[in-house]
Amino acid sequence: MNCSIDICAVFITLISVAAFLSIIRLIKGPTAPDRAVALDILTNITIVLLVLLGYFFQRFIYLDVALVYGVLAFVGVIALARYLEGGL
Amino acid sequence: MDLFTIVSLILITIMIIAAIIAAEIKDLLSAAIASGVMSLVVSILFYMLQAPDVAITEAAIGAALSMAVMIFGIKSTKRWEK
Amino acid sequence: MKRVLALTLAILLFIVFAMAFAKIPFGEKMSNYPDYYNPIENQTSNMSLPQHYLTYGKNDTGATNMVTAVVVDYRGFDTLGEVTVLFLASTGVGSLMYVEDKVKRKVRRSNAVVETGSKLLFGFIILFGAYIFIHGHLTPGGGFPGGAVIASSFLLLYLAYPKFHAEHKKLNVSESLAGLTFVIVGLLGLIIAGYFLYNFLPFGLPTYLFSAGVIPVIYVAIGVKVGSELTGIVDAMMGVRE
Amino acid sequence: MSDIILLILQIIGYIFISIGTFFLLLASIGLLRMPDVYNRMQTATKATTLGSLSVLIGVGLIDLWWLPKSLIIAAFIVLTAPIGASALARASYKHGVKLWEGSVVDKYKEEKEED
Repeated sequence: MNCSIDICAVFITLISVAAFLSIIRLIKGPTAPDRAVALDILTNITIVLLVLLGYFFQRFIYLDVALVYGVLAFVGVIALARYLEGGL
Repeated sequence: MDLFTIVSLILITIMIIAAIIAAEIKDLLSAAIASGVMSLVVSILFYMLQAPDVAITEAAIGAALSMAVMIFGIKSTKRWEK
Repeated sequence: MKRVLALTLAILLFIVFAMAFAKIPFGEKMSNYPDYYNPIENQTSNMSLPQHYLTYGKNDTGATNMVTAVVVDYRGFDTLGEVTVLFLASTGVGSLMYVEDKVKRKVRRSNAVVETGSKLLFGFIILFGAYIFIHGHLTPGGGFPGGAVIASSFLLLYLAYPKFHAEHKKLNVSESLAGLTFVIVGLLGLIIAGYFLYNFLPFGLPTYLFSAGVIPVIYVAIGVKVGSELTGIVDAMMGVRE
Repeated sequence: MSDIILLILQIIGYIFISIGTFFLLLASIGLLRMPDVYNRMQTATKATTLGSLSVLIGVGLIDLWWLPKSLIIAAFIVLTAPIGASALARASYKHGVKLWEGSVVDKYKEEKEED
């Protein structure tokens, strides 16, 4: 069991490197929609990180936090989109 | 230095970068997006510190409501900071 | 120059605060402190507060999630104050955003994908919020995140449909009923055992849904109250639309 | 016998997780390298949806007790990610973000001119 958790830590590190790569788009992004796309991708990466960290800690009930992001993440993106198209 | 420390260092770096963007940028909509990213990473850090109750509250507030409130504020004032 | 000065000052402040906070013994046994009298065990002990909660919490409250036990049972009166603060904030936003002559703004319709998707997902999101606050004593979460999730579902409908409006009367009624439930449960405890918010219902078995006495009842009340207050804030900030 | 089946399921789960990690890394590299908003949005939606779905299914296969809840999260990602992405793409078009100069087709504009 210990071995599998170590493999999990390697995956967690790789995914956090992916999060670091996508934060560069948040710095550079010429327009606001670019940054919104970076937020969208970071939300998905966050869900995956939360699930893998929950497996790393061996806590089943921690999955609820990932479920909150999975359910609610798109509401913020829709608010941004409605503001950008001038429909708020 | 184990992998867990490396992950926390990367996440803390991301959080600080997002906070600096939110404070410095002239486009207030981008500042709202950057503070949303900061709230995401703060939630992961609370989760790594074994505080899932705080993490779930941060997630529920920061995912939709706080960004919507900031956007309402931008809508009733101006988008660009002088 | 100014910016460099500010940055150095910030770094200095950070170092000072970090040195100060490094010396606080979070969660350690406070052996330097004198023993204190524990009224529940009827003896003196020098156990630190977190250790006391972790040792006696399950027997005292019956809740599996110790954070919930602290928030609703040990510090239940503070939670009543927090809910009142949220109510005051909601009232303040409502009175700030009030306009006498209701000018209706034209709002562009959203597209079909957003409309259909929000109609489909609205029920699921409300169900999930209810799950969070009903299972507050078993899993992470509780009244405040559950209420925020419910308010987010209403925010989704506000964003998708320009003509949607939550009815103020129903929001007020549900909010008042939830607050009333909280206070009545507290007063019943005062009548039965002499403490405000005394846990008078049977505890049941731990890790089951019907356990922990009055904690689920209070959390459902908090969830409904927070949800309707935050929905009221969203409604006030949206303004009058056509 | 059942131990062997569980071991095989675990190995399949690790393969799923590595596929998902690979796609998430690809998505973030694509977010950096793509030329305009619409191309970036394509990587942000498709690749990350595939990556997160396969990681969730992989975690569920490693520990079968986790499967129902991770499938629920996966179902919500499948339902919500396209809605947000399509709303964002349409909004950035209406906001006036230009297409990349190398793009060859703009169906939305053509349909508007036909109407």
